[in-house]
Amino acid sequence: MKRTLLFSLTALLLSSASAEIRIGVVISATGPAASLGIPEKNTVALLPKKIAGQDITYIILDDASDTTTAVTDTRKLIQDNKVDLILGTTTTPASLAMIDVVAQAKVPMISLAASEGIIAPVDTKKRWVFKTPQTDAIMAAAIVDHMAKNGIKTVGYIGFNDAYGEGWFAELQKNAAAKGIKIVGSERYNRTDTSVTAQALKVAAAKPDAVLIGASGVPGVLPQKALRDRGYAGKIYQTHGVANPDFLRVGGKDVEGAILPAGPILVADQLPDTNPNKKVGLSYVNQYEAIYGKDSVSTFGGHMYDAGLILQKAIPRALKVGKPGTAEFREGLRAAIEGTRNVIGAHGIFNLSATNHLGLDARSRVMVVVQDGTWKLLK
Amino acid sequence: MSLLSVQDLHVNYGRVEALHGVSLEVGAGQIVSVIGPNGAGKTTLLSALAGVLPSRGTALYQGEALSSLSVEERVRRGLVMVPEKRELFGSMTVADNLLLGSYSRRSRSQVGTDLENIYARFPRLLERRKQLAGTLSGGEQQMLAIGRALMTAPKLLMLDEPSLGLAPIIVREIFKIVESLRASGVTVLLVEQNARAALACSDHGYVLETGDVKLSGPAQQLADDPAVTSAYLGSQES
Amino acid sequence: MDLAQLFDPAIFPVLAADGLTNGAVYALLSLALVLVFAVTRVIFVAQGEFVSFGALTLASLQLGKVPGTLWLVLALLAISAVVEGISQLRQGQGRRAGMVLLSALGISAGLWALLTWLAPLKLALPLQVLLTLLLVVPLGPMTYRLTFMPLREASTLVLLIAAVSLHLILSGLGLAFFGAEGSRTPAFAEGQITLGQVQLSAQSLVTILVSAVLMLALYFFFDRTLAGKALRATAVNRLGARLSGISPVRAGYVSFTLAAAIGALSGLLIGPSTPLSYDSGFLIGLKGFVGAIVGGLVSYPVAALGALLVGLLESFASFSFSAWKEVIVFGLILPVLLWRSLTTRHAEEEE
Amino acid sequence: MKLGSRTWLALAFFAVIALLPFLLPTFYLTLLGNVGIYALVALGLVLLTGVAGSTSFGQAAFMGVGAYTSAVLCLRFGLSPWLTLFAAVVVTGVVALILGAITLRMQGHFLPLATIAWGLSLYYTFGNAPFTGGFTGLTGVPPISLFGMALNTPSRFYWLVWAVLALCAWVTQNLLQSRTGRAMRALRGGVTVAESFGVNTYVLRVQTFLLSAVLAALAGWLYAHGQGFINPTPFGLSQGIEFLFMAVVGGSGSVGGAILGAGLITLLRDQLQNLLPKLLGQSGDFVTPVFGILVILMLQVAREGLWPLLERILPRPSQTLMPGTERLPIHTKPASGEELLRLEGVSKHFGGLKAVNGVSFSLNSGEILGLIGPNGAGKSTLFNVISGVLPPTAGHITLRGQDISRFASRQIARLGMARTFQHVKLFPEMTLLGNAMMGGYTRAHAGVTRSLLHLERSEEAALQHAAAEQLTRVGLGDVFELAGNLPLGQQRILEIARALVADPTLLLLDEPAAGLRLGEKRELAALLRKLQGEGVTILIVEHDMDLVMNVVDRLVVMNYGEKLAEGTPREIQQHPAVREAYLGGAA
Repeated sequence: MKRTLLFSLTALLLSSASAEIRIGVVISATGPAASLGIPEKNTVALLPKKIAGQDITYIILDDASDTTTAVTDTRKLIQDNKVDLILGTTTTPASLAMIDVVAQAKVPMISLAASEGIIAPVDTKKRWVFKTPQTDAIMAAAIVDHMAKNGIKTVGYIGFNDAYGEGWFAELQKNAAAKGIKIVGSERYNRTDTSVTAQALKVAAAKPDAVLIGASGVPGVLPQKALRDRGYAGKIYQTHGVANPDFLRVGGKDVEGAILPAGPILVADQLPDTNPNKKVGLSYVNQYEAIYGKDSVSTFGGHMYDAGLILQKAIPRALKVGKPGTAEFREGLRAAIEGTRNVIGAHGIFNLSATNHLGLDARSRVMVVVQDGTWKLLK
Repeated sequence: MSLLSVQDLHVNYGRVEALHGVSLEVGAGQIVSVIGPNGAGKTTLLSALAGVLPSRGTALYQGEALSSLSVEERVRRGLVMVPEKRELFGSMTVADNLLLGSYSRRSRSQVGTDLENIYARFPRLLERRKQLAGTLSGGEQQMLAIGRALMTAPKLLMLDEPSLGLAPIIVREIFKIVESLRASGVTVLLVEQNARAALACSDHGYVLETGDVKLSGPAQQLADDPAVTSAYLGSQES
Repeated sequence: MDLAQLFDPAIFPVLAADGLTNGAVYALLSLALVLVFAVTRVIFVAQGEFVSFGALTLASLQLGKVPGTLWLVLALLAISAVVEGISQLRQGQGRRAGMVLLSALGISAGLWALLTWLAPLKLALPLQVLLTLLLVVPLGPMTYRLTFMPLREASTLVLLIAAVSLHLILSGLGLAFFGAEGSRTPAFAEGQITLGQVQLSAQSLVTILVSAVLMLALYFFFDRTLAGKALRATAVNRLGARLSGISPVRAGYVSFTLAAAIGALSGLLIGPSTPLSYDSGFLIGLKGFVGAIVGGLVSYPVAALGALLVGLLESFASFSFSAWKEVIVFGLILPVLLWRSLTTRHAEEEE
Repeated sequence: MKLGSRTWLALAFFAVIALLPFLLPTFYLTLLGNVGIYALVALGLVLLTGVAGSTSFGQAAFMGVGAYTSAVLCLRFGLSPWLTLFAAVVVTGVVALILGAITLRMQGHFLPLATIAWGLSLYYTFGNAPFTGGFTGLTGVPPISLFGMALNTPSRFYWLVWAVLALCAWVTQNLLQSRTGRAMRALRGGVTVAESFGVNTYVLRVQTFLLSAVLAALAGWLYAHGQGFINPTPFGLSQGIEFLFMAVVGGSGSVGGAILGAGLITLLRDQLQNLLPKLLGQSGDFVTPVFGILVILMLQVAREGLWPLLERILPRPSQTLMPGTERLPIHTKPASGEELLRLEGVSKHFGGLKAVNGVSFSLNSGEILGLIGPNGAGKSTLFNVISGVLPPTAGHITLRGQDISRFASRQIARLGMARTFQHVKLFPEMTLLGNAMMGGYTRAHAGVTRSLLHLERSEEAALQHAAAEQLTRVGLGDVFELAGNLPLGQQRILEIARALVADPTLLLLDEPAAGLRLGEKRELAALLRKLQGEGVTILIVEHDMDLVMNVVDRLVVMNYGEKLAEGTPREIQQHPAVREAYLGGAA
């Protein structure tokens, strides 16, 4: 114990002397958002270890899906570990809470959370904040488009009673109103609930043409099963939050026919070879599964991977402005990330600007249907 | 040989010593009573012997040191206390209370007969066997407490103030029972405030005052000792 | 509006059936909670973890994997054996200490061999259920030995904090063993059954029936067997029980074993109808608690009824005010407490 | 005023704290800022749990109510955080008052469970209420400014937090060392005593609860304006659990324990986060389980928390009486011979058991009346009925002409009756002085507010003086000794001293001589006669006949719940029925 401490102390002293870039990672490896956070954390192992001759050190801290811990972790990484960039965190509220900290310290941050509110509108604080996952807005637009094309006039909503479910409902409201689709029911449930029969019953009683389930991971199975058990025959939409192998494993027959938007990575092997994301997506999937086993990949790790790809391009440019660990370097890194053009990621093509800190467009999502226990690309 | 032999027993409540080195002997088949006014440490003595309170000093039971044994292990070896407050299972039936007395017995074959014997000894318990123990009158509760203790197949039964709060007619009954226990081979260590009655049925007696044994001797001799009376009614008596 | 819809003949029975199914499981848990509290004074908030462990251990076996539970059992067994061995040595029982260590070693080796042999074979469901119980049930007595037995004279608050710590430990390990995502276990019965107006899944019926049978079994155990009566007696009067030769430590072991068994079985009952994850158990357990509190933490039947009520209320609240469901369900406690505070005289709490 | 060594240590501690920003890396200021906020909540739990004996998992929820109230008002109406602080405290107070009023009558273990329930309920309320920003949260909460300076850098915020904490720790410490604080300590396992000396324990419990909620609200206010962002997760059940951990691990009995616990738990989690990946690898996150194991181990080693261990090496608290010339007011005693207490057909039945049945007698001012009878005769029950601990089933009791049959014991105490207990009921962790001062509760008036600010010092000094005087009078010299260290006999004497501090018109003594040695009994007899000479009327239950026969004027003998005889000691000694009852007639 003492030895380890001594060892880590010397390691700390030594490492701070050598030339390297330190990147802090804040992730929800435990707590309610763990199912999203764990693949993100796992993906850190696939990020570049060396860029432009500089060693990259990643320091990973778990925020336990808690806002206070996320903020404290961020301060720790910035003030104690002197990192030049923050990657994370998984959830929207915690990412929002971190903005003040990174802006004050003038350290760029790439969030892995969904909400558009994290990066928009770009102001003096959000200047420092970027993100890689598609926003709920992009995804919701895709779903509502699909609904409109399929003649759906009314929609019901069953979502998590948390920030995820709340964010999706807000986007659904916005997009549905634009397309003239009426929301006829909105119900909430908890990730750990044992039954959503009542909510399903309520929504089904309103007889909507389609139902959107605003949930992430395996708990997304529950409302769909309950709706089908109640004899609901309309279309069922899920969000990209469920796009992991566990959802299919646990859902089985019950989730057949679910339609959802997702990053192209989910169906990378089904993409036409002309799709630029196919190669990157497959490469990520292969690398990930080489380490963590077959059928272990989820789309969420891809956001972390994409952040790595952006850095690969941005860091060399930032190094021209200043040395790692300096304010110049961080400002340079910020500017370089903002100047990202045509970086092909697993989830889409990133073209950032001073007013758009995400830089993904409609090509960053595809519509997918669950068919025969697997994800099937809808053309 | 003594069934129970106690030497220099000390008991503390926190930093306060309540027994200052008590010694006593209980021979097999005897009835021995410990008498003394309130607060003398009688209950403390029994509780320590039953293992409910920690104590210092030596206590040998059937030649075995008691100190390392838990309350339950003492009960299993036949050293059983009927506490002053009876400690019945109030929300359970009389029959269940009695049955639970037999919990630690290895051999179940005798249990049925013993139960019948106890019902024979206390017909009132038989009448009320389906009643909850908490609804019994004081005397009945005392009978039940003794009955439950007898169901453990005790060798040495320690009774703490069995006559406490009971009407005279019932007190008389209780003491009759105590005497009859000796006949059935159970040794009795009796703690009583009712000195005259206790000494009348005992072989030997000890007078405890403020944590010390003040007097001891054959029961009859103690009963005639004016010092015993004065312990209760004050020395002014003339 | 909504409230009128609640009593629609197409809706009410469905909600009632759903509420009863969940309520049956809450009732089982509330019985275990009352039992553990009455016997050991531990407010056992970690009870819900056994629910998760039960379902997820079975799910691992379904996938042909050796469940992480095995490692926990082995670790706890090793620590328990060492702790017990030391306490035997201190009492000068060298031979017994050796026996304890040896038998623990034997059991560990046996368990390990059994699991690594049987797990990949994907046995029939009943056998896997047995294996699951074999792994999860021992967690009860072992956590009692290591956590609560050394604290048995401590205040209720200290015991409660220890129970909360145990909840943190078990749910943290659950995440490490089973991952963040939940799993569903196979149903004991497939298909739908139509009872008059109501379509009920066969699994719901199994849940209700098994819960009822278990409750009857518990009733029989407490009412007819000496061991069950001894548990009740310990709860009613600890000193009285000791003076009758009933060891409170043993009663503690028995009640924690029962709690683990009831928890694991509850997990197996809910597992098929809903995916359970490592952290699902806590809230399920808490709802059992609400029931137990309605029963004043002393009365078994009232606790079970209270838990059924929680299930029903949850179902109806989910229908009418789904976002506020938890507020309503947990808010239920407050009027119950108010009623209790008005009907019971405040008793002095002697420490 | 002369300061004690403890006070100097505390001042030194906070001085070091104030200087830390010049010494420590910034991150530690961040961490210590969190520690300060958590310590505020833990401080509330010290009052509630450690001192008053009620447990709450809901403190995080109260913190949330404070945080949300302040943040929402700031964002909606652009108010200054200093204004919204007031609102945060009031709103939290109202919520706590409602919840407390409902649940605080309950037995010990119900409160923690109820707090779990409302902890969860408030969490979902924050997430679903229309004005709270939902689960996503509220951004842009303004920082607190002082003289136009925004306190939003780590070091400035740190100073603010610790300044608030120091202030709160000071007032809490003040409160604990006051009349109210002593009464609060009595809430934990000494409710009967407290009520017997005039404390309205229910009201005091609610007040304590309110105070702890207000401390949490204050922490919430700091949190909201320090983070600039709030959402429901920091105010959920798991954080509520964490706060209780802090209080229990630190040692919930003292102010120091709250700060120690908050510091220890926060730093422990931080260090585990650094250390565990090095020991166990990155594959899993074991901070929480390891943390849980450490807490359980700690509980098994030190049940009372770590502060008591630390306290052993600290200098003992100051042991001087406060100077002061003020004296407590003295009750007027009725003229000698006037009828003081009268019982008419008083009965007390428990179910079928007639513990006391139709007892009547009266007691005149200046008299010593003995109440005797064999064990189980109902004397103590009658005592409890007279002093209002138990309500009589039937009959009337009048004190100085006033019917007190239905009075609670605290009301009777205010009429000038004081008592001792058959089973000594002292506060073993308190000094003799503290125990004795408890007796003077009704003679002083300072409430919570004055106590918090130490504005009651002259009254406190007068109380101390009165207590010290009575302790000397009964022959207990070392007033700073802990009551638990006294032998049983002396503890009984201490109970008498405590009752005397109440300046009673009528003194009820329940077996004061039990466990006393011969010399002590003689002194007791002398004391009783002396008190009689000073106009105190005494009702005494006693088994020691030497003592009884020597000091009493008259005797009432009870047997089987009924009055058996009444008369002078000599008459009673010759009374055949009495002899029969005492020595037993079974033979």
